[in-house]
Amino acid sequence: MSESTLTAKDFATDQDVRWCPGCGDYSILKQVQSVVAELGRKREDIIFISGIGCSSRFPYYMNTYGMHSIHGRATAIASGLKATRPELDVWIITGDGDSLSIGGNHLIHLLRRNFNVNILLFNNEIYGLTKGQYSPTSQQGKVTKSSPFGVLDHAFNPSAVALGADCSFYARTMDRDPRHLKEVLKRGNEHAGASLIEIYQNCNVFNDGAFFTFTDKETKGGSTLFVEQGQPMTFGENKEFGIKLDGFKPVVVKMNEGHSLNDLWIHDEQDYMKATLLSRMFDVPSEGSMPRPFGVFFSNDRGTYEKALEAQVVEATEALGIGNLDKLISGNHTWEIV
Amino acid sequence: MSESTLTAKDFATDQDVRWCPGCGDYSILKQVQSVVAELGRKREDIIFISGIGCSSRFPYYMNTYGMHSIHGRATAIASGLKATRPELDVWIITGDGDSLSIGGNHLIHLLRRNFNVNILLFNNEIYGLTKGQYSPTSQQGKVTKSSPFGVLDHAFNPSAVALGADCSFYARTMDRDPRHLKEVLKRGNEHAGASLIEIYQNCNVFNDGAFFTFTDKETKGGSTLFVEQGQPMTFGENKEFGIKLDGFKPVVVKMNEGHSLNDLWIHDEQDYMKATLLSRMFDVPSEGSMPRPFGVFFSNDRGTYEKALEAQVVEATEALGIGNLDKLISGNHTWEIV
Amino acid sequence: MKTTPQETKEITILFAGDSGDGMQLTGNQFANTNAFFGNDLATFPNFPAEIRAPIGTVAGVSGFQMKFGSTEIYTPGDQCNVLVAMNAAGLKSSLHNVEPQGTIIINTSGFDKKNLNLAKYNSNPLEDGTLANFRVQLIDISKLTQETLKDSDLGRKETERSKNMFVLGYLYWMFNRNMEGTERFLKLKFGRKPDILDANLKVLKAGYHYGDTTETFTSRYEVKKASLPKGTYRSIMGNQATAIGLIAAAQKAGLQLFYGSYPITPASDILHELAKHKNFGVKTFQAEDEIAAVTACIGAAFGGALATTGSSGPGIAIKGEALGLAVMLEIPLVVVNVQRGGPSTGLPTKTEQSDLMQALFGRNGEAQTVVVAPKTPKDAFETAFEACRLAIEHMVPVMMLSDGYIANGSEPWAFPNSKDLKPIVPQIARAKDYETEPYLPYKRDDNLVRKWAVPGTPGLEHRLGGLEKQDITGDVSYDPDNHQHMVKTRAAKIDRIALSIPLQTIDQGAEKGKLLILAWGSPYGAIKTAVKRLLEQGYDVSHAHLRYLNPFPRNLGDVVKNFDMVLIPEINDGQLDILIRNKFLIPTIRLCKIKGMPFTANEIIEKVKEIYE
Amino acid sequence: MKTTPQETKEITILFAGDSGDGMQLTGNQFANTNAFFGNDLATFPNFPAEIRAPIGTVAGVSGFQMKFGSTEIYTPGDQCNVLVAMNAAGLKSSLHNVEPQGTIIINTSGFDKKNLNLAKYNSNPLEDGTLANFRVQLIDISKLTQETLKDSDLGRKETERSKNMFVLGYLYWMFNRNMEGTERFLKLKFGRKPDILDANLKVLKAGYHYGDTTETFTSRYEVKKASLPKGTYRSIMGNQATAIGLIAAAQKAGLQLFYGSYPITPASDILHELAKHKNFGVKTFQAEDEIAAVTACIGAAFGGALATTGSSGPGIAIKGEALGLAVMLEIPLVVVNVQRGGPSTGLPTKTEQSDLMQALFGRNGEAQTVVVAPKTPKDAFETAFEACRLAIEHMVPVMMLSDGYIANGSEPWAFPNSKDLKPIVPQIARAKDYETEPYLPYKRDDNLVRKWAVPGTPGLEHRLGGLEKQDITGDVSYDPDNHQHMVKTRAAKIDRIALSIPLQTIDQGAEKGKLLILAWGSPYGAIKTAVKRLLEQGYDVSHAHLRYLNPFPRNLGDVVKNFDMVLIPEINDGQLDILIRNKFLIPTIRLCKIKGMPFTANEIIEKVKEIYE
Ligand SMILES: Cc1ncc(C[n+]2csc(CCOP(=O)(O)OP(=O)(O)O)c2C)c(N)n1
Ligand SMILES: Cc1ncc(C[n+]2csc(CCOP(=O)(O)OP(=O)(O)O)c2C)c(N)n1
Ligand code: SF4
Ligand code: SF4
Ligand SMILES: [Mg+2]
Ligand SMILES: [Mg+2]
Repeated sequence: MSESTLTAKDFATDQDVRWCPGCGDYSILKQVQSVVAELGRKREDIIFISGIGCSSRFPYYMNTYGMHSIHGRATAIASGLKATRPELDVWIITGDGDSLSIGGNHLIHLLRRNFNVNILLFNNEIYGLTKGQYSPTSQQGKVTKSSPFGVLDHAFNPSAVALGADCSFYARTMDRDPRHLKEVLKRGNEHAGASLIEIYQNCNVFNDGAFFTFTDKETKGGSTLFVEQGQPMTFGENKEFGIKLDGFKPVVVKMNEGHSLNDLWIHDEQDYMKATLLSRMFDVPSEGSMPRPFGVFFSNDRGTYEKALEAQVVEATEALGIGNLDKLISGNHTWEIV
Repeated sequence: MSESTLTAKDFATDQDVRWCPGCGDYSILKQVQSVVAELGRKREDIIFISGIGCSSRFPYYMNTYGMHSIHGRATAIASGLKATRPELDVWIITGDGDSLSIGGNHLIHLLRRNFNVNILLFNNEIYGLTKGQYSPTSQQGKVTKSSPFGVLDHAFNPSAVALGADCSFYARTMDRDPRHLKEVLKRGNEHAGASLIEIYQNCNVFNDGAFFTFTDKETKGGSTLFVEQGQPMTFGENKEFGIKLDGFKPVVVKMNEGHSLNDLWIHDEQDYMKATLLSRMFDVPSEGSMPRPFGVFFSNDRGTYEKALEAQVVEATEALGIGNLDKLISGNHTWEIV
Repeated sequence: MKTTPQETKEITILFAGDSGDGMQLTGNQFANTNAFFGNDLATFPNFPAEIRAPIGTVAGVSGFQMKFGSTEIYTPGDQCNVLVAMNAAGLKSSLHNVEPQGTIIINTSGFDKKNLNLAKYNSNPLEDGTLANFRVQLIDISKLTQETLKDSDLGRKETERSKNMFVLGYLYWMFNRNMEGTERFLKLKFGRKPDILDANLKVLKAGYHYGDTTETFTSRYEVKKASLPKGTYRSIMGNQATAIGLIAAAQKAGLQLFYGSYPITPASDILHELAKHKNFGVKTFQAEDEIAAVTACIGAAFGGALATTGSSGPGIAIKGEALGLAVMLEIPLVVVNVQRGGPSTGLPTKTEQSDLMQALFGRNGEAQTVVVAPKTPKDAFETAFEACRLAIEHMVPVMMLSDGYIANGSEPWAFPNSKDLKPIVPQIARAKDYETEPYLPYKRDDNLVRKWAVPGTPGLEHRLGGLEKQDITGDVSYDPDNHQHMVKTRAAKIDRIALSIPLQTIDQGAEKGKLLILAWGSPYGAIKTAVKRLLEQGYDVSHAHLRYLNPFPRNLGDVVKNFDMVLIPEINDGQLDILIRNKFLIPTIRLCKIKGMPFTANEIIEKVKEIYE
Repeated sequence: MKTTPQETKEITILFAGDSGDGMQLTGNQFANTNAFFGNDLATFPNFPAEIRAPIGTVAGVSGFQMKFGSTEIYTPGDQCNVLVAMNAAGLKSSLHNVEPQGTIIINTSGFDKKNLNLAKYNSNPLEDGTLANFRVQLIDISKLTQETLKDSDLGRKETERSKNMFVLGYLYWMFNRNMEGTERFLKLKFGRKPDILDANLKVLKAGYHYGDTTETFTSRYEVKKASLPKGTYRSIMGNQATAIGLIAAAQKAGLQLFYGSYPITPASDILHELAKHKNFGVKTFQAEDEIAAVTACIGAAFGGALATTGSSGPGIAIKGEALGLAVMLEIPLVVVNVQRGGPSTGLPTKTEQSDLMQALFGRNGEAQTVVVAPKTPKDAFETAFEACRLAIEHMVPVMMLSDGYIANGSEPWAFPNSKDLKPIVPQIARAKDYETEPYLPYKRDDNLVRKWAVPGTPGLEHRLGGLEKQDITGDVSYDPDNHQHMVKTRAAKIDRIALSIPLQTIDQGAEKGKLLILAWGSPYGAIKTAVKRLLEQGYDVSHAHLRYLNPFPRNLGDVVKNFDMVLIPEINDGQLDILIRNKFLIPTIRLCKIKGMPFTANEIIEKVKEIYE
């Protein structure tokens, strides 16, 4: 089968998709299938690796190589795979519990090492598979099965965690905006390095509506900010608001009150500090709060681990010659018994 | 023994101190013994918990309660202790490997939860105890036992990791500046919340001189920046340099070239973005590079986990009444067999 | 009433429907009502692995089996007398389990073309003779429900949701039970949604009246009260009993209860239950992973709390290193493993007993812990309590091996009065006892137990750690002889527990004889039932059931040697078997079932008969 | 030469000094020179737990023991014939180990007041008669070294550092050995520091000449060449042999070698060694922890590499869950456990065999792996190679149990030619084999081995995972019967390996008889030596040594049943013992030493004699 003829359908498997009806995972699956079809990679060169969670069943539904592994370890598994098979296209599927609770350490280490993989973090602010306990991204105060009196933990801000770990690419998108989702997936895939893509995903069984403010028609305009490289920051149903920078502080302005696009904060994906500022626009939505940014916050080329490793192998081989097994076994110092 | 009479000596134990002669750990031990003596806490209310590593032998040398636990888990152990015994004064001793390699996840989770503990991170950019492998803070390219051709991993920036995990207090200091070390330890202890104190520590056996640029008399002035709340950023042997902010970019200026103190960046520990900027002043020291900042980068009061937990217990008790064991055992629905 | 109830001693009933059909709730209500009426019973919920498995498929079937009766009941039954099938998939997945001539109640609207397809039926089993050997009752439950509610304002989806109440009402009629309990339950549950409450009550009654007024069928049952021991009873599930047992132990010991855990099926409900009881001073801590959970416990235990953690196989696997630390520190720690099908993620919603060897050996070095196991849901209370007692009084980590079957099963429980629970005496070192002599952390009493000096106690400051310790002083020691001494001492400390725990008794059958069935954990009920029947049939068979797996009761050798043969049934590949063969050098007969399902009494009976052939 | 060398068959010599005294280097040089000369030998380094333990104390002593001889040598010896004590602590820690009338070479400057205090000597052992029963040679090595270098520009600290060369030179004289090897070594080591090189060479020679010219003593030894089998030899340490074995296996299998590891004593040297050989395409990955190390291996194995990981007990403990995944995935994976004293952090620099049960059972569920163990440093090469072969050809995880004693010990090795190594044939699925039939991931061959389809192979796309899989298709399956089938199949796959591995042989002694010593791992040398002597003394004793611990060789039952008694010596509390008793239902005799130290031959001999009494 020539790669150019592949369509989204070619990436579907014969397995029944077993998410709850209405789960946000369906939309993400659809977009991923459609994106990989457009990438022009051969099906056999694509691998999906996941941990455990509802989202982590994903690989079963992708007709590529795949592994549904153990909780929290997909990132580490992918690191080993990528170190040995740098030419493969490796996608990691993980949930907010899988990647930020039990798997937090492997995630930040993968990010700093900068393996060239795509990490899709399905953030539904809940543990779906285990039926509704709070996750590290659940809001403080939230009542869940394991927090009948409300969550005490201060939630992680995934974008801030990623930037703190020197990630080279971070973007945020959502299950309910397929166009944006697809666009961001493509951008992530293009990036040569670890791409962390946080996807707001609705768990309609255990945390229904966690992101409705950002996804519902009525509220979306005023509460979301879609950032684009080189573009001024505007939002609102009719782009009637803009964001200016007052020193280090972003300020919302009304565009019809004499503010021009030129005054606004222009998005620059290469700017770590500004990406940090975006990551900090993380209020719980309320009257007068900052909008929540979506899109590519940060993108920075800084060399991947697997390339450096390959280069070291080449270097070592040049310096020492191709390894000779008999020489290795005999060592430098032998003697004869005759 | 009344607490007011305690001196540093009262905190020494009868155990032989078993670090290599010349190790930076000695100086830290000395300052810690002296600081705890000044805190006015009772000896029995102080606990030192460590993981595994050279630095982690620390508790044996503190005449308080203590635990030398397993690799990477001191933070989690302290969390359980603090959750149940909020009134105790808990100190965590950890190395760069212990806290950022195997223990990375527990560290960031402790930081976000904000238990009121003091974390002393002995950063020597090496694995001391296991005799000289690279650590997550070792510089790229460094030749160590496990990287004969140079380290491939991009190093963690501990301050950035901490800020990304929403730590509420971060400070950097060094073994060779006892006065500053002591000052910072005190500040960390005063902070009600998780205080992460990164201490540059010389491992004179496996990584001698890693921080000499910052600690040696000759180079220290020009390569270090000691930040102080409300003070302008100046450095140099005679404070002949200052740092201005050009937008988001710090710029070094010479004070005698017409720049006044008023133009300089004034340090504000409460400002997360500026703390991030400090954390990013992380060049490998070279001609014309930014100085490395020391002191308290960030300090923010945001309520501790253990207090919230206590409050929840009180609330629950008020709402439900003090738990009655027989009622619990019988449940709400019983019947008689007669 | 057109039919004469047929008196029956025991009924096994299975509710099978879609995950969304409310089978668990229906089953639980029916169980509670029967329990309240005075039957003995046992239940067995059987979930699909998915949160919401695909509607209408066999994979999506949620089952709830129970047995109740006027006799003592030990298992949720083998073959069913009554099956309630809400849809085609429910029938398909359960039919093989129904006794010949058994009653099958069918919701006909769950057998339309779509449902038949989803269940992969080629022809309609209601029509093709599949059910010829059963007493079938076809009821269009969905339609009857809709009609009952035709005046209501609720939407179709909501009315449809109450159809399980129709079934329940109908069963109450069929078994002549009172609906009050369920009515009370509904009022509590839907108190704030009067229209939904109203609908449910109406449908419940409609179901009852449907039985009363239609003339289409004839089988009605009468299951009399069981002659259970006198007392006050409640219904209890295994995980709930475990949670309450932990709280009870903390209260009796006068300690703060700390439960550090990371959610995992089928252990999470312990966390959920404990989290509700903050008013007992219980502190639950949902950690970032299982390693953090158990090490947080080590911190809490060092601080003087009753520290407990719970998980299932995969989570227990990564706790191993920390358990070794707890062994070294000699601190109290209780670890509950609610076992599930393994290896790896395995069968997360299915039951298994395959972590016994992991409990004993899943750590580096010679690192023994105490291991105990409950045998039934209610026994989980006593076992959890006992686990805490041993941990606290002997300063050791204790592993409790529950399993999915116990965790989710329920039974009536003649619960104890708190004052009758054993006292628990923590080995706390007080400052006043050390005014003249120093506190030596590893100084031991006759049971080889060291004293627990808790931070905050002046003068008792000390340092513990994972490096080998010198006995008595607790200092780090690399001394070769001390190491051997300490390995032996830690083992001996556990062995001495055998001196104080009860002797092993025979549950049923003679003390000596031909065949002993020796087992542990959840197979209890099936074996109990089987042995009862076998004894009635004149077989020479006895049953001993182990609560203590390490150390073994000190008379266990005598017990097994009183029999010519020992049969060991386990829901694993023979793990207790290894221990018994190693310890007593006797040949054993294995009966291993590794299907994610509990034993049935028949499987045990067959095996025994086969042995006697 | 004023003294006549005394001919001796075997010499055991122990170097004991401060961690900074260079004892390991001295010992290794002496060993290499003797090996090169033609002796057989075995070495045993014994480090302190600290990086630099406090100078001058017993805790800070670094020891290096070796035995060399003109006979075959299997252990580094029990009692020492010669002790080199560089300071008082060195003497104190080792004196009990010296044979009566043994030679003790003493650096007198290490016995000043400060040193005596640090070593906790109340009076000076050189003067108080402590050494009356030994042949003592007092040399002020420090002073002689300083004098040798009095014209050098080096500072006192640096000259002091070369004093170990004085000892070495002196020993070369004493044993009449050629210094060339060491001279060559020094040139390589200090090539870039000519003044230090010069100093070392000078001091080395000074030591030699000191022996030659002084007249103060009389004992000089002649140890002739051993009549070792013909061949080319090298000296090899266990960890090095392991590393080379892994590389050799990868080369023979035509696979990329991936080693994912997290440093831990005493396993780290495998990582260090492998990291040097990137020119073999070896990729080493220092992971953030052991879980990442082993799961990275799982990724690499899925990708088609020979994935290997190494650690020690505590690190292995947290790999358990991931090993369960590897069992489920049925992929090749080699895990080396270089065991050390446990439990918990235990005795990190000391040896132990206490992780056997963890290797077999340290995971949730029924999750068998293959377990093999080397018996000596050089045997680690063959065992590592065999571990890889089994993993690759049988698609299973394999655990190799080395230990600290093997890891750091060394011996001469008549190394093989690479072409004589067994071939290794990976079970790779090729696209062309699946043009007409689909690739079914869990379809098996006669050995029950599935095929390995590697990403990048068109048409063979498939998904694996930790949930129970349906046999043949590899789809997720909750089917009860399939689960039992799969548990049994995974176990049977391992059992079938017994069909192709060698039968168990008797190492020494008769095939039938009274007493069999059955053992595994590093006690080999001590048992070998002991049995040799016992046979010479006419005892009826045989020795069988297991490389394969799971599965056992298929004739093991016959082997053990040929003896009236079975003695199992282990550096643990009796773990192989459990397996043997369980498997064969025979009583056994345990000999457990849990002191962080290897067995001595005498300990074995004494136990056998005791049995025969
Ligand atoms: C070692 C281990 N611990 C716990 C679990 C149980 N578990 C499975 S998935 C999960 C969390 C799922 O949450 P998330 O990662 O957010 O995924 P979601 O289901 O929400 O997509 C947990 C706790 C497990 N499988 N393994
Ligand atoms: C589970 C486990 N893995 C590995 C080790 C080995 N180990 C002990 S300390 C250490 C790293 C020490 O480095 P660091 O934390 O930086 O402390 P330092 O010695 O430099 O003070 C390692 C890898 C261990 N003890 N336990
Ligand atoms: S539980 Fe939530 S996340 Fe999981 S499948 Fe259902 S809706 Fe989706
Ligand atoms: S190895 Fe380094 S860190 Fe460890 S004690 Fe020695 S000098 Fe200090
Ligand atoms: Mg989630
Ligand atoms: Mg370090």
